[in-house]
Amino acid sequence: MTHAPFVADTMASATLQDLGHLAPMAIVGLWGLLLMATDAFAAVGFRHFQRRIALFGLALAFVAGLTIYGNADYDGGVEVFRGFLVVDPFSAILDLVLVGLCAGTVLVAGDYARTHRFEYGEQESLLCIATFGAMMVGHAHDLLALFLGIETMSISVYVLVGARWNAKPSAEAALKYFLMGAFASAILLMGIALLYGATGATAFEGIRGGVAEAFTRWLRINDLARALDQGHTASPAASDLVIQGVAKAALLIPGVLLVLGALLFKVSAVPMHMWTPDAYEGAPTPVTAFMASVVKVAGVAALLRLFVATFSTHRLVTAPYGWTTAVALVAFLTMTVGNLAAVRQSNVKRLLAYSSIAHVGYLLLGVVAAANFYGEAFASDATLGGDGLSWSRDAGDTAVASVLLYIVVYAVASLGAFVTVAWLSGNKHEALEAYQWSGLARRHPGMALGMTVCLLSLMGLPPMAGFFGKLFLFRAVFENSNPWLQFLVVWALLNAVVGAYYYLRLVVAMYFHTPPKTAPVVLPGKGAPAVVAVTAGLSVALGVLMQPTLDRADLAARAFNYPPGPSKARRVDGLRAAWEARDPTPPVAAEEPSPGT
Amino acid sequence: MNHLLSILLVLPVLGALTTALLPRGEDRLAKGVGLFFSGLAFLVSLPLATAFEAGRAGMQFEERHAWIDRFGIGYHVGVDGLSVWLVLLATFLTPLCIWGAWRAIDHRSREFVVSMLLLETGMIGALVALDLVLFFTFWEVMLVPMALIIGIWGSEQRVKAAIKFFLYTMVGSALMLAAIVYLAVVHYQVTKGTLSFDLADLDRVVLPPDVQALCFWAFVASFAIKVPLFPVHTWLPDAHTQAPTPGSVILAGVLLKLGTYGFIRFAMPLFPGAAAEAAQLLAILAIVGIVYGALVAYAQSDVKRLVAYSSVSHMGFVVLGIVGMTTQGLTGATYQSLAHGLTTGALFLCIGVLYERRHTRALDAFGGVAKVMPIFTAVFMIAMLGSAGLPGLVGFVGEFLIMVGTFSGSAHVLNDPPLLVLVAATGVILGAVYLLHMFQRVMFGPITHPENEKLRDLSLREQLVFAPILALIVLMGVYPKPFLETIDPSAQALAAHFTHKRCASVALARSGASRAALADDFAEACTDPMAVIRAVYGDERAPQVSGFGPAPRQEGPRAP
Amino acid sequence: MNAVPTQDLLWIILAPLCGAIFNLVFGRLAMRKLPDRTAREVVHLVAISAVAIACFLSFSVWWDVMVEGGVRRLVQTVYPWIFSGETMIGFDLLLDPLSAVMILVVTGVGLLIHIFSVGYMAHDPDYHRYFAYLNLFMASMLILVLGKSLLVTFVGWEGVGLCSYLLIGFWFSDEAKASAGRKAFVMNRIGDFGFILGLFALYTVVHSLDVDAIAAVAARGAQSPLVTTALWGVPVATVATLLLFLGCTGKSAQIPLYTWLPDAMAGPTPVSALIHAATMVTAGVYLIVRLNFVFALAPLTMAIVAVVGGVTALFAATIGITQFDIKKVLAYSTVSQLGYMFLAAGMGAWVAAIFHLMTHAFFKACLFLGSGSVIEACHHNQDIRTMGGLRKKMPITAGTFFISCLAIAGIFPFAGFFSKDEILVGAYTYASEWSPLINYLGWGLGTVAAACTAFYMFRLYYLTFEGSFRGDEHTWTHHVAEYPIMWVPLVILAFLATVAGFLGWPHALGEVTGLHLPHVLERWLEPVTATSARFAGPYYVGLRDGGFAHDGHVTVGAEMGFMGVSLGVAVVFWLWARRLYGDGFSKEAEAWKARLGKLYEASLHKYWVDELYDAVVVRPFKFLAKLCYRFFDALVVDGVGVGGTAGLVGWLGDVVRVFHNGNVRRYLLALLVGVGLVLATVYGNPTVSSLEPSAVHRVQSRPDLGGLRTTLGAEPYRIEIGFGSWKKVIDLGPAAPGAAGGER
Amino acid sequence: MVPITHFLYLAILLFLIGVGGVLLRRNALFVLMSIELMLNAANVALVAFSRLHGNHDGQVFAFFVIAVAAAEAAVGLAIIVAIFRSRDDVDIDDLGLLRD
Repeated sequence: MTHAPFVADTMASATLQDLGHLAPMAIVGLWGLLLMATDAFAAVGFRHFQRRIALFGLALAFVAGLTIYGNADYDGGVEVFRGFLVVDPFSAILDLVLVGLCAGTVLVAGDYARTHRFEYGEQESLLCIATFGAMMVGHAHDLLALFLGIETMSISVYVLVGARWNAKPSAEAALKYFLMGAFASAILLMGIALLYGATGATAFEGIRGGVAEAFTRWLRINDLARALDQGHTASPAASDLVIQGVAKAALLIPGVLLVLGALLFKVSAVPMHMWTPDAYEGAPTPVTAFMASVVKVAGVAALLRLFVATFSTHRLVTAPYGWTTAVALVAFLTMTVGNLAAVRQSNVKRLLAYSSIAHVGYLLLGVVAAANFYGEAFASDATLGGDGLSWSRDAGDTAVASVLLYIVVYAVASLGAFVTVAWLSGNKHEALEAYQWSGLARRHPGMALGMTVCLLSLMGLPPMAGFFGKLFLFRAVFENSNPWLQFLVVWALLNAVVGAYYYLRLVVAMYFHTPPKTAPVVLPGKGAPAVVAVTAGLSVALGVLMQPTLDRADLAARAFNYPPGPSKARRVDGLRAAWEARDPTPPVAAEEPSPGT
Repeated sequence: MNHLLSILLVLPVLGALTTALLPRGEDRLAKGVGLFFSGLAFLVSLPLATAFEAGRAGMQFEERHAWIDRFGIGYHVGVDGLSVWLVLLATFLTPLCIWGAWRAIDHRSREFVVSMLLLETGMIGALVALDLVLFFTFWEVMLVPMALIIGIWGSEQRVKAAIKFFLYTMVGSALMLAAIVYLAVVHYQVTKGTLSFDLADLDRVVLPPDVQALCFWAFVASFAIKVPLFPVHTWLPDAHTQAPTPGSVILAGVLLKLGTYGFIRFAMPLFPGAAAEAAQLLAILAIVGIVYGALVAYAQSDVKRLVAYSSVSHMGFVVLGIVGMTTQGLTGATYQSLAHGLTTGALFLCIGVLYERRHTRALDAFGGVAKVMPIFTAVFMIAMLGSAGLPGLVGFVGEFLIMVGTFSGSAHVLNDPPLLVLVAATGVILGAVYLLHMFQRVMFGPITHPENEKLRDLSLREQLVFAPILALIVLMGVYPKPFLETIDPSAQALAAHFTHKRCASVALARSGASRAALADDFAEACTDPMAVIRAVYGDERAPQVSGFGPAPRQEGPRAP
Repeated sequence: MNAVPTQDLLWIILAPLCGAIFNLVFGRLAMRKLPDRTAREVVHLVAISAVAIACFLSFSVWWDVMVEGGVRRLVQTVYPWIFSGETMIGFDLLLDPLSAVMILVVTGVGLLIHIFSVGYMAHDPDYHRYFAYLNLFMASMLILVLGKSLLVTFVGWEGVGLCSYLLIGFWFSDEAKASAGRKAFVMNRIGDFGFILGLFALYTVVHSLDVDAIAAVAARGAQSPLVTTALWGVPVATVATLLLFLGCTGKSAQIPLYTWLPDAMAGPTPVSALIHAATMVTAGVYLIVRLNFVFALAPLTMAIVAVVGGVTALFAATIGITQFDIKKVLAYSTVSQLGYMFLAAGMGAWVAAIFHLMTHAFFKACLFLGSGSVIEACHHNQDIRTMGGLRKKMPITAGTFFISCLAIAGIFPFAGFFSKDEILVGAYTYASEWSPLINYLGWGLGTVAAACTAFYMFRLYYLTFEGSFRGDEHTWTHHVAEYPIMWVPLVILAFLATVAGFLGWPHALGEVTGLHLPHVLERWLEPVTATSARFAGPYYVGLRDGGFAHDGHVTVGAEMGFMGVSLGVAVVFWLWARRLYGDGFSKEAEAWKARLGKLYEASLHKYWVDELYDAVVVRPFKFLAKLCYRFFDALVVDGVGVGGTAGLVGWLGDVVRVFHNGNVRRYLLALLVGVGLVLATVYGNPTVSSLEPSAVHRVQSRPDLGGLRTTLGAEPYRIEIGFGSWKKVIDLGPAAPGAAGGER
Repeated sequence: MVPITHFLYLAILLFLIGVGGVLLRRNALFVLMSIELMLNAANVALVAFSRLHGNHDGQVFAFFVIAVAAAEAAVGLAIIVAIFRSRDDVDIDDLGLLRD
């Protein structure tokens, strides 16, 4: 497969130019290495400089991200390194979010490590590298990029989880996480191999083409069989044909499903979620926060990039060959099991871990909806001669935007929550049992308030951002007029009530109960409070002032999925124009019955 | 003055922020600030009463801004006759509660005031919101402060009660949220791509019968729990009993009303077809609630619990008035809401007075109090009689309108309304039974407990807190004119709108279409809505006495 | 109507109301701040002058406007009270002959009783409260009477109920008294329940509760929608009147709701006189006469009213015979007399009912006040067994009491004679759906009751005033006495009880004596009863043709016959009572007691009705309440329903947690299972792996979670076979346009 | 020449052996090795497909995979060592500290 046309001629200039496009990611990666070096040369006493350096770099990356974020040139998406990565509003948003989340973690990690006596200089660098990997996933435009991003991230996180050498659970959690992660990535890799086998490409665009072809062939085989029944003389090469045709789809589908399984593991969906509570509990709490935010975002980004954007041809999202059935099923299991398991949890970290699982369940519904819409759009393109602005595509974009929004809002809130947990672990024994939180509101009203806001956002209570995230997500799913999905939405909302119960238990502990004799000691330093303040603030602000965020997410989504071929650029321009004109009514091409139904 | 409502929404929040910034432990100061801001809010809200154009059905003080117009969510507020008085009730009761709690709330006053003020914003917002997402937002905003008030300053079982209250309500609102989103999506599809959550827009949508029923019940789930309608009432006694006095007052005074208000504003007009079908069942539930609540109230040995169950009974009347969908019924329901807010609020304040002095709510702990607290006796008695619906006091007007409307006008949705009213009216007897029972146990008879010998009578502060409420209880019973003439037009308009839209929904159902449609499409089909409905239901279900439209006045012209 | 500023009507009500408010607000202040004597002065001066004003206004309006001015109807529109949609309830007042009679009686008697109270309550600490309530009652009663809309009447109706509650339980520290008040209120509420429903029933037809509007509708007689419209298969008129009558039984203490009235004697005696004898309890009669045109349209109700009235009259009278509490006797006699009024009303003898209402107001008030002063004199002792011979020390009281006894017993020429006689005659001669049966019944009951009345009244009189004092010496010497403030009203009332009868001079007596006095009351009330008088057929009200009618009057012979009978009966039983109790309890009395045995017991224990109600109504109610709360609410709804759900969720939570047992290999397995699940969603689908022909079409028909239409139909059927450079293309099936398209 | 299917069979065989090892072995080291086996199975498939499609993406991919596998192994061994330090075996069934 040849790569997309718009790359410069000479390698070198291309590289520099591309690095420019990738500035945020590049900076973060670079800083990862830099920190490694500084740590090697810095004396032990100067460890705390590591954090400042890291924060400086992240700030730099953030600014760079902002320039790209605001830059309209990227609205159509710019492919860099010969289509290996892409820079578009979607990745721009993710860059900012990931850098922000990473910074949030960095602010706390140092204090935590110092308090618990396992301070080590590589921490910041590892965090940066993991974030770099996550960002790469966000930019991924090629299976290889995706794989490398995921692995870079995962491997660094394995280390981070196990870094607390003076505590047994840490190592255990690391091993569990590592074994399962490695197992999953092996499965992922096998899936990738099959995909490559089916489509002969690793670049998404190429895969997409191959997918379509594979399916046309698949169908033709069935037709051939029918033809044979109808008494046509079978051609001598029929058997080869069978091999060739079947093989393509027969490789493609298991490939898709294996990759799906692996990614579902990464976002810790039931039943691949088992590692989550253990890893979250055993890991140093800031790392838990990192996992619950950055890693989750990366996983969802991968799902969106690969599945919603690429594997969303009509046949791949509809039964019997579609993967959406699986995701919907898993979503159901995930939200249910996640919530139920959290109900009886007294350990705050485990509780939040299960709650994070539950949230993934809601989120997967959005993924299904988006994919369905894109599949429909794809079909209407194919049948009605591809109008990029079809109703379904617009709906799909909205769905993607909603998913994006939801994961961001969730990541912010859960970062705040976990950081609060970390902050409460000022001495040997972390305050991980709910009862230890009793009367927090009296001792530290500010933090209690912040935590409460984050919890309410997770609970999905207006006017917190979490509510609007749910609202838009479920709106998108409802729009996808499918009774099963609509039932799942109602189910999800009822689940949210169960969720409310266990979040409420923390609020109750903080506000209703009187403080115990031995109050939890809190971390020194202003890092954690700052993070909680910011996350809480965002959890409110993102909700009440949703519109601008939404515009960006929308734009991201609109540049996100594309019909193959040159129509893309035209479409994006058209979309931008339409969006500037704020015309909410898309044409209703999808309303017309298509031939064949 | 068209920003009035917004100001009204912002003021308490400002107050909350100010209070939150106060230094810790400044109890009196915090309450003072809270009292100041809530009182200010009340003053600001007064123009609602004075500048409100009586005799106009539409929304007034309307205000509309884009908020999240990517999804057609707007900031759209306004009041009409059905909501304006409830808003005033909220702004009226809040300062009284804060003032009344001057001694009752002795710790963490700062948090208390913040909660109260946020709660006030939530209540007002839910009453004035005309955009469903906005409404839902405020609806949920009320939840947390109320739960805090119950859970922090309540009595023994407070935590359980708070959680119960919270979750109970959330279950309902979860379903309602689903219905709201669904409705918006359908609107989006029916209008070929107009995104909107605005009530006026969504109101144009007519859903096919089955879906309509689902959505209606989803809304009902939320509102019925809030009302509370039998059999989802069990959170109320706990919440009421455990909450501190101001909490109970606000809960009974305003929060419950939001349930019935939701019925009036959203559930009934949005899904008239389903509402008409469900009316019978709802009416029966309401009546069961009336009788059952009264019976259970009589069985209580805890004064507060008793009054709590009396709320179940009273709110049953309100629901009965609503589901009958007659002008009188709606007017009466709204009025009865106000009445219940005042009388039950007053009763809870009275119980608070006793609780402050004796720290018990057990009926047996009292007796003969009237001897030592004459002023209090008078206050308590007026509140009690108002609650019992004595003519000439506020409680009677609403009950009468509800029952007369249902009895004579609601045949178009109910079977044999007279029988329903007959059963409901037994509530009038039972009300007297349990209220007098309570009153006698507490007030009359010899003083059996020596502690009661020394009870202080109402202090000046308490008298000043009670005075306005009692004044209203009497005034609104004797001279309801100013209230009725603002409520009535809106009620009439709503009833008429209900019939028209119900006709549209009937027409849609008859056309056999499985997709939703716009009400406007049936405009010509529904020139005579009642005829269409009759054609479907047959004459015996059709109204013998239409509660709609301009009706002849038998007793001369109404005074201007 | 313009002859007088119509505010007067309103002021008739407002005056006592203001008095009440004054005493409620400032009375307590006065009692605390001022010296006791002055305080009481202030209080009762305000109260009495308030009533006096009302009384004066009533008389002036009545005289100037109605008698002099010849205006028969006065309407005052005060303000629209309750309105919504088509409903419009104006707070309007109506003064017509009927209400005129009522307000005169009410304010007149009320004034006297106020004055009496000054003496009776002289030493009560809650003086101000007492007078406040009394004024409040006057106001309510006047609202009841003057209300033009029935709903306004209802306001008064409940208002008087409230005041009665407050005054019965006036000495609330005594549990029993408080309970008596509660009982009265609740029983009245049961009645009011009927009342309000009756109003609704009327409303459905009339769309208004205004008396005139109802009259206008009813005037159409047999064609009136009141009759033609059915509610629950019965004409609305019947339903409505039955329900209203339920209200009347509550307010006017008729069977089955009469038991509260005897208990109501717990209140101060003047209250009993005013509320439970003269005014409030007669409201039921007033209501029926007020709505006579509706009742006339419901023959069934009429019959029921008559029978209930008659039965009550006798029933209560028989109880009265054996009571020893002076007030209880009077209470039962009140119930019995009210029974008479209902008997009359039920027979359609409206005038007779009102006539007896009026006369009864006089003599019964007199009796009660008399008993009041006796009780006061006897140191708040009410048991006639410990009285006797009081006449020597309280002659005026005794005299007035005696006169009233004559009146109530129906001895010529005292007021009671005329009114009661008119009732009995009416009972016999007036038409009814079930004539003559019902006439015999009514007349019989009435006559027997008259006998009993004479007996127990004189028994009471003789046991109290004649013979020798049976109480302790100390009381006799120090307490027994009478004071002007108390006997002045007695005298006035006694006088009225003597002469009031001449307002209803029967036609026949005119024939006999040649003294042709007009039947004033009948003429006066003519406009009120005119409507129903015009009804015919089954709704006809008036003399039936039993051969005793002669140009609209009962023939002299018949009339005289009835008079003779009733008078004779009365006199006989008077004398018998005198013989039995003329000087304390005689041997013969004891003998009779023994002879009657069980019957006596029954009467003494009021036929155990209270116990019956307690067993049949009260206990079951309490049990039901407990059941609802303890079992249904706490256990079923909250326990199973709510708690069950929560428990289920928790249990499922535990179940789920079982899987997270920390074993990595299990986790790995789970991961693999997950992947397997994902694969299964596709490969579990039978259509997938198989290549058999119609697979594609199954695919289409299968419900898919994607929920999107499939585009199979648009696919071209083309097979490409190619190895290296060699390529062969086979086209199968219809080549769709743009065959290159498909899913590209 | 060898048809593609043969390579596929081999890859799948290796993969399944790896899966079996992961599920059945209790020694962390063996589990790690099994995972490596699975990765290499994928590599085989990648390279084979690369040859089938006649482009080099697959082979490039394979190189990266080898590198990643190495990194993974390094980290994995480190973690296992850490475990070994805390308790003197690396039997993954003994990891019972973290559980519900």
